[in-house]
Parts: sequence; structure tokens; C-alpha cells
Amino acid sequence: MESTIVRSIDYNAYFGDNHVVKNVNIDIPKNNVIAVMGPSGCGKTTFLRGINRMHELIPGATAKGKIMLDNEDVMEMHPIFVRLKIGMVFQRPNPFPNLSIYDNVIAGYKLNGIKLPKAEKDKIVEQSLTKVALWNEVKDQLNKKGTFLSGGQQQRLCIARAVAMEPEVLLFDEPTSALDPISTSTVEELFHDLKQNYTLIIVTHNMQQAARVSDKTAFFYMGELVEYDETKRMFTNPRDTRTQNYITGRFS
Amino acid sequence: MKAKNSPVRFRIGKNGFFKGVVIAFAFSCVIPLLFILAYIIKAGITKINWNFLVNVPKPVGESGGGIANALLGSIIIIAVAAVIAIPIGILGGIYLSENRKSKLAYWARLSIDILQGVPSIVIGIVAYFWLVKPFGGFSSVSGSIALAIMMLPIVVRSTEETLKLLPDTLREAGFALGMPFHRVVLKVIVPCGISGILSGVMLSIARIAGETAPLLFTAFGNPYLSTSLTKPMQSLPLLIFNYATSPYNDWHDLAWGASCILLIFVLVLNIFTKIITRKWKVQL
Amino acid sequence: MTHLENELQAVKKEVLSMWYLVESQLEKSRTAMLHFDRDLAREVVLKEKRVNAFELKIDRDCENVFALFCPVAVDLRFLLATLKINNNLERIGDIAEGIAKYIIESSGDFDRTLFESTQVLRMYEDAINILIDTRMAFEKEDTILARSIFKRDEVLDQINREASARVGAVIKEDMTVMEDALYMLSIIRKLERVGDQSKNIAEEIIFYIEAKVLKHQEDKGKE
Amino acid sequence: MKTFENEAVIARGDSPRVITGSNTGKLKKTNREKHSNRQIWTESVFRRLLFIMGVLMVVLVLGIMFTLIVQSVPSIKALGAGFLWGKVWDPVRDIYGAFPFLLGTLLTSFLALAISIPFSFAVGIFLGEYYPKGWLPDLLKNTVELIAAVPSVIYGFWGLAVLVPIVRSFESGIGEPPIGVGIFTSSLILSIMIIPYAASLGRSMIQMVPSHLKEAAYSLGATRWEVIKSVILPYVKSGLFAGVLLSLGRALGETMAVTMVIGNTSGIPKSIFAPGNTMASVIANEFTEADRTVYLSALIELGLVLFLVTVVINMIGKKIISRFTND
Repeated sequence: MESTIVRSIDYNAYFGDNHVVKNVNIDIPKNNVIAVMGPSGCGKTTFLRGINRMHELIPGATAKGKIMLDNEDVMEMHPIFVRLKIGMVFQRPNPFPNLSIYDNVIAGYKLNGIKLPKAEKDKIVEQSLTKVALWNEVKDQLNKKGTFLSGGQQQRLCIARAVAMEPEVLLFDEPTSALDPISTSTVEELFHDLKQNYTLIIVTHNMQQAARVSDKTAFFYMGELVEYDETKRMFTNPRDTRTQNYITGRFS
Repeated sequence: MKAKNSPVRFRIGKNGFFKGVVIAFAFSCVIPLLFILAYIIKAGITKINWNFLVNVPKPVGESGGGIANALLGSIIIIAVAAVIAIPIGILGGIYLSENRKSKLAYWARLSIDILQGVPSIVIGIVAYFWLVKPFGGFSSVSGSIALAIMMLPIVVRSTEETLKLLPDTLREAGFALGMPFHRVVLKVIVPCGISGILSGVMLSIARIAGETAPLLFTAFGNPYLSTSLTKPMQSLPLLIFNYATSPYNDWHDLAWGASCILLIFVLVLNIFTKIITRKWKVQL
Repeated sequence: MTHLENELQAVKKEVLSMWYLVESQLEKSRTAMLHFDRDLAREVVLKEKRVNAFELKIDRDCENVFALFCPVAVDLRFLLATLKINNNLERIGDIAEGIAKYIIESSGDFDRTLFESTQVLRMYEDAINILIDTRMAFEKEDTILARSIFKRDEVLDQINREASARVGAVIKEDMTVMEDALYMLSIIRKLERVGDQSKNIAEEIIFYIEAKVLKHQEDKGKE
Repeated sequence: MKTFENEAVIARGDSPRVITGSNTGKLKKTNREKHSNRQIWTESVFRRLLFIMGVLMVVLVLGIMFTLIVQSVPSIKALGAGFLWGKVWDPVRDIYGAFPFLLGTLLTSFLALAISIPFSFAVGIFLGEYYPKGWLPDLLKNTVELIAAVPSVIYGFWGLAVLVPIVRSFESGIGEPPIGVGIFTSSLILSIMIIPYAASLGRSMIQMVPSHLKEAAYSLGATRWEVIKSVILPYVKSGLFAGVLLSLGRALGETMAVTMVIGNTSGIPKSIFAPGNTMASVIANEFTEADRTVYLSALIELGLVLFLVTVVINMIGKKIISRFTND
């Protein structure tokens, strides 16, 4: 039984007078991988950042409409609560350069000033790193700085950092665009494991990636949600000609 | 062929000549500095001993005496100035780097630019009218505030420049973990830029340590040992100025010793800053 | 194991299931022929629908994998081969159905001596074995086994070529068995097609594993 | 299904630790929310604090300007615009003319600038173009920066003790009155002090010259000097000018070193070797002695002029730099 975890209702986002996301209505089912794709500047990243209220960090950015998380409107909540429930991973791996691997994983607790007993911290670190398949690679060097890891490992460390907060939804903003192909496929494999426990929303401009990893795909174009469907259907028989043109590379 | 070669040879010769000129001029800048350093240290180092450090100056005519009052005064004045200017400066720098586009930030940035160019003597005048005249007398704390105003633009600027260079992804990483603004700033951004901020702070201290002009009308100077913040207080640069322009040889000796101490302090602080900046730099 | 590998495994499993089904269809129509079991023959005709369903399913699966994973190299060849093998298997399924239909159509029990004299039984045996071995070659990615199929298909061809003369002789001897004998000839012609299809499948297997195109070459088995 | 299994395990009591574990998990979450409420409060306080800092900076500068203007009102009222052109400064007779100090300031500053420019540009070219990397350029760069670090009072003292006797013998050599202290001496001191400003700015500007421009010239067979002369210097000339302006601003406002070696006489200097006074030095010398309102106010008006001139010069310099770096 699929239940909706995130639902956007007439969501609009603006940069000043620039209307970048237009009336997006989308239902995101729990424990699914949702890919959001579209040409650059189509509003997909803005929409993603709207879900955990990161959008409004940019000066001049505003948003309208509702985004329901478990029947609670994200737009009415304080951003801090939203972000505790919705984790995010960025385009470039961004571990905190001044923290060790261990501290990076529990950064969400440590830097928020939440005190935990050492044993529990150890448990969270091990569990989170295991979930992102990084534990075996780094368990002997937890005290090294996070930036010593390779790009792919850093990105998985960032995922572990988000996972450690036990969010309900994980947002990924082009998570592999700065990684080499091998690291990319490691991260992509991770999505399949993570979807057991979390709902994943992944923005990607690489449609092959969208096809490979997602259960459902949303196609954005010029700020509009053009099509939202099962990934299989989207890539074999898209309903909208714009989608067809985009995924076949015939965009003009 | 030869006709074509000779201008080229001339050009190559000219090239070498100007290179020589540039190098000569560039390195000759160092000569006066080395002269000054050598002279001050040679003249000053012999005057420095234990008594010099722990005694106050003797009246004219008596030999001996020290600069304890100026040393202690300098330390107190600088410390108070630092306590005032560092938090304000760092917070101000944070404000400027976090609000890059707001109107107030524009004016604040302009103000800091202006403040950076204000001659120190003008700061002294202003501090006199703000803190000396209304409270009825010279006081060390007014000197500290004047120096704090001088420190402020350096700290603000270095903090802002450092934080501006940090990638936005760092802030976003913090916000995405549900961290409130102040924690993102204080726990993520400031620690990552700590080397730049610290170097700004230390350079500003080095800068005010030798400032004399603002103290002329504020801390004023005091031939006796004083630790009161509301009384006039001696400081090293004041002592150097006053004794150097006096006609007495004993006082000149004191001034040489004080110059030597001040110079070493300032230079060590500068070099130390360079080292710390390199060592504490957070690898991004 | 990556996601794509999982998908490919699933397709392979599907193809193998279809293969077992087709084998059992052939087997059943043989049994039906041997014992003249019309019910069994009808079952074969009915089950042909399942073979067709398999074909459609595998086609769709391949399409999805193509669309979602953009496979390359061995994965791409595997899927291309699978599409054709799928097609060939469906044809073999059709053949089994055709044979079963003969049994339903024919007026009565076949004359048992005909099985021996026309060599249809031996041919049947060979055809099924070839199909099984092709499957083994596919399952184990065994190109040596796949190459042996070409030789064995020639045996079937041989029987097929001699069939006209044999059946003619049988009819000359005893005109009463003419109808049965003609059925036998038809079955032989069909079984020959099984051999051809298996040969095609073997070519696809070699293409998928070794990336060599053996189609329309004369001395295929011999390299 | 999975959750049902887990609950079954808990219900059977096989693993009591699982129960406590899940309970603390829930407790942790609510604690986290309470914690976050506190954080939200702190956050708004912090934002307000930062805002206050921004306001404070503006207020500080406005306050400085306001104070200077208000305090110089008596002198402006009493003396008017003639203050700036008055050639005599005699507080005893209540005559206040700032022209000697204006002239002294301009003379010392521009003389110092003229002396220091070749040196600072040479440093800039050397570090920016000839040898941007290596231990020797690093050493030079750090040493030149140290020039700016030495306190001005020490320059003054050194000038008094070392430079003045040298200048004195030089003056007697060329037939000038051998005073030693004077405008020339303070210009010398100043020229050393302001080298680093134009040098470091010039260096960073020259390093910003796009390499494709230089390579284009090299590929045409230009020598290094020709590249510097015809590509780099024209490209960075506005930046170099800004460096000169910043040096000038520094020279105008410099107080202590100048005060100590300029001689402190309030007449119009007859030659560049004559003693004189600058605006800064006259303030430093006479501010604490000024006993009448107009006297004090006149000094403050000098400070106001100094403030305005340095602010304008610095602003122009900064504008040029920011335009240069943004292009």
C-alpha cells in the first residue's frame, strides 16, 4: 500500500519577479525514489529546495502554495523543523572541512548542540556509515578530516550525515554531477538500499540516471510540471510530446 | 639578416637592462627597513634589562629607571581595545558577509571603507569629544575606545573577506541539517574561516600597538604606574614620542629601549600571524 | 550486483522459463503423437497462449531495460539476442502447437510402424535434445555447446531430405497408411524447422557471448 | 509486514532492550523539538545582534563626521572660507590661517609620493610579473609588508636620530641652512612608509592581467620588458593609479613621524628644505594646548578638512579598485 508522504499543492516559487516554479501539484509516495528531471533552468532544483525551505535562503526568493509533509504544511512550519525531517544532499560533496569523519556524521547533533552519550553517538555513526556502505572503508580512520576522502566517499559521507538525523525524506540535488562514473554508480546503488527506509527525491539533469534509479519520474519544463508518471512508462511511452522530445534529445 | 638581427639584439639588451632596473629598485626598498631595524635594535637592546622592565621612569637628571608604566599601560589599553573591537568587528564582518545585498549592508560597508581611511589623529579628536571632554579628563579607557575604532575596520574587513570566500555549499550543508542561523554561522562558517579572522585580529592589534596619535588626546600619558581605566595612562608609543622629542639623553635611552620592545612586539606579531594563518588554514 | 545486472538476470530467468515451457510443449505433443492422446494435444494448443504471453512479457521487459538502463556491450548484445531468441522460441512453440493440431485433426490412431519407417521418432528425439542443449548453452553461456548445435542440425536436415523418399516408399508399400504417412511427413518438415530455429538461437548465443556474427556464413561450426 | 514482525518480538518480550531503545528514540525526538524551540529564539536574537552591528558601523562614521562638523562650527562662523587661504597662523594674536599647513601637507605628501612611486612600482612589477613564486619573492613581499607594520612613531624617532643629521650635512653641502628637520626630511620618511600600499596593490593587479593577453604579445616576439610596457602597464594603469591614491591618502593622514621631523613652524615654507607643519602635525602639537574655543575649533576644522580629503581620495581609490576587479 503506497501512502503519500509529500504532496505539493499549487506550489509557486519566485526569484524576485522571476516566476521559476509554476503551480506544481505532485504526490510523492513513501519509500519511493522520485527523479525530477528537465533542462537547466527549468525550476527543478528550485522546487527541490522549496520542499525543505532552502529556497528562501537566497535573497529575494519567495514561494507560494502548500507543501504537505505527513499532512502538515511545510510552509507553515519553522524551517528548522522542516529540515530536521527532510534531509538534503548537494551537488558537490560538502563535508565540513574542519570536522573529522566521525564528527561529520553526527554533525547534525553536534553542531545543533544536542548532547548524546558517547555510546549512542558511536551507534549512530556506525549505523549511518553502514547504511551508505562507507563503514568498512573508513572505520579505521574516523578521526581523519572528512575532506581527505575521495569525491565519491565524501558524497556518501554527506548522505550519512543526512541519514544520521533520521529524516523521513531525503532530497538530492544532482548528487552525482561532480563525481566520476564509478562513484556515481556506487551512489546510485545506494539509492536502492536507502529507499527501504526513506523517501528519496532526486534532481538530476542526467535522464539516464533518472531512468536507472527512480520508480517515478517528474519532468519539469519552463517551471511547469509537464509529466509525472512511472519511470518505465515515461521512458517507453511518454504522454507529452515535450517529454518525448526531451528524453529523445530532440529538444530545440 | 644582420640588419634584422641588430634591432632584436638591441631589444634584448633593453629587456635585460630594465629587468636589472626593476630588480634594483625593488630590492632597494628593503634597505631602509633593514637600517631601521638594525639601528633600533642596536640602540635599544643594550638598554633593556630587568630594571628597565619593572621600574617607572626616574625624573630628569637621574640615570636608570624603566618603562614599566608604559608597558603595563600599553598592555591594558590594547587589551581593553581588543575586548571592545574584536566581538563587534567579527559580528560586523559576519553581518556584511551574510547580508551581501541589503541596503544597510551597503552603507555599513561604505562606512567601514571610510573608517579605514580616516587619519588616526582625527579619531583622536573625535574620541576626545566623545569620551574625554564629557567625563572631565583624560582616561585610558577613552584611548582604548579610540584604538578600538581603529581596529574595527581591519577586523570587519578581514572577517568579511574570509567568510565571503567560503563556499555557499557549507552554509547550505548546515541549514539542510536543520541548524539555526546562529549555529551555522558560529559552528560552521566561523570555524572554517578562523585563520583569516584571527590573522585580521592579530594584524589589527599589531597596527594599534604602535598607534600614537589617537592616544595623545585620550590616554594622554602618565609618568607614574597606573592601572585605573579612568585615569590617564602611559603607553609605549606615547612614551617614545614624548621622550624622543625631549632634549634629555637619559630619556632618549628609555625611548630607544621602548622602541626596541615595541618594534619586536609588532614584528613578532606580524610574523606569528603569517605562520598561524598558514597553519590553521582549514583545507576546503 | 548492480541494479542492471538484477534486471538482466530477471530477463534471463524469464527466457529460461519460457524455454522450459516450449520444451514441455514439444515433449507433450510427442507423447500425444505416440499415444495418440487428443486431450494432451488439446492441452498443448491451449498452452500455446502462455507461450505467446511469455513472448510479449519478455519483449516488454527488454524494452524497459533498454529504455531505463541504456545497456552497452555485453548487456546490449544479451538483450538483442534475447529479443531474437524470444522470437525463435515462440516459433518453436507454434511448431509444437502445429503438431498437436495434426493429432487433433487426424482421423485416428497413427500406424505405429510408421514411427520407425519414417524415422520421425528419432528425429523428434533429436529435435528435443537439440533444444535442450541450446538452452544449456544459453544458461551456462557455453559457446562450444552452442557450436555443436550446427552439426546436429545437419542430422535433422539429412532426415528431412530423405523423408520424401522414405514416405514415398512407405506409401508405395501400403496405400492404406497414406494419410498417416503424409502427417508424418508434415511433422518431419516441422521438426526440421525446430532444428533451424535452434540453430538461429545458437547463433544468437554465440553473438551475445563472443560478439561474433555467424549468420549467413557457410562454415560456421568449423572455426 | 516487517513492522508487524518487530512488534511481535516486542510483545513476546524476547528483547526488552528493543522496547527501551524505541522509547528513548521517541523521547529524543521530542527533546529535539524542545531544543529547537530554544534555538529559534536564539536565532532571532542573533539576527538582531548582527543587524545592530550593521547599524553601529554606519552610526559610528556618521557620528565622527557629525562631531567634527559641530565642533568646527565656531571656527567656520568666526573665520569663514578665508580660513583655508589665510597665510598666517598665530594663535597668540588670534589669527588662524590654514594655508601654511595645507601647503605643508601637500608638499610633503606629493614629494613622498614622487620618491616612493618608482620603488613601489618596481616591487609590484617584480613580484607580479618577473618572479611571482619562490622563496626570494616571498621574502621580499613579506619584508615590504613589514615596512607598513613598523609603528610610525618609530619611523619618527629613527628619522630624528639618523636621518636628520644626514640631511643636515646634505643641506650644508648644497648651501641651504643646515636645519635637518623640515619638509624634505619628512617626505623621505613618508616615502619609505607608503611604499607597501602601492606595491601590494600593484602586485595583485599585475597578477590579474589575463595570461592570454601576455601570451599574444610574446607570440609576436615581444621581449618581457615590451610586454610589461605595452601590455601589462596599460592594462593595470587604473589599478596602479588607485594604489597611488591609497598611498597618498596614507601620506596625507600620517601624523607622528611627520610631527617629529618636520620642525613645527607655522610659517609658509620657503623651500622644500625649510621646516614647516602639516595639518596632522599641527593638530598633534597644539590640540592639548588650545585654550580658546576658536583656537580649538580651528584645529578641529583642520581635522575636518583632513578627514574629508582622505575620505574622498580613499573612496576614489576603492571605486577604481572595485571596478577593476569586477571587470
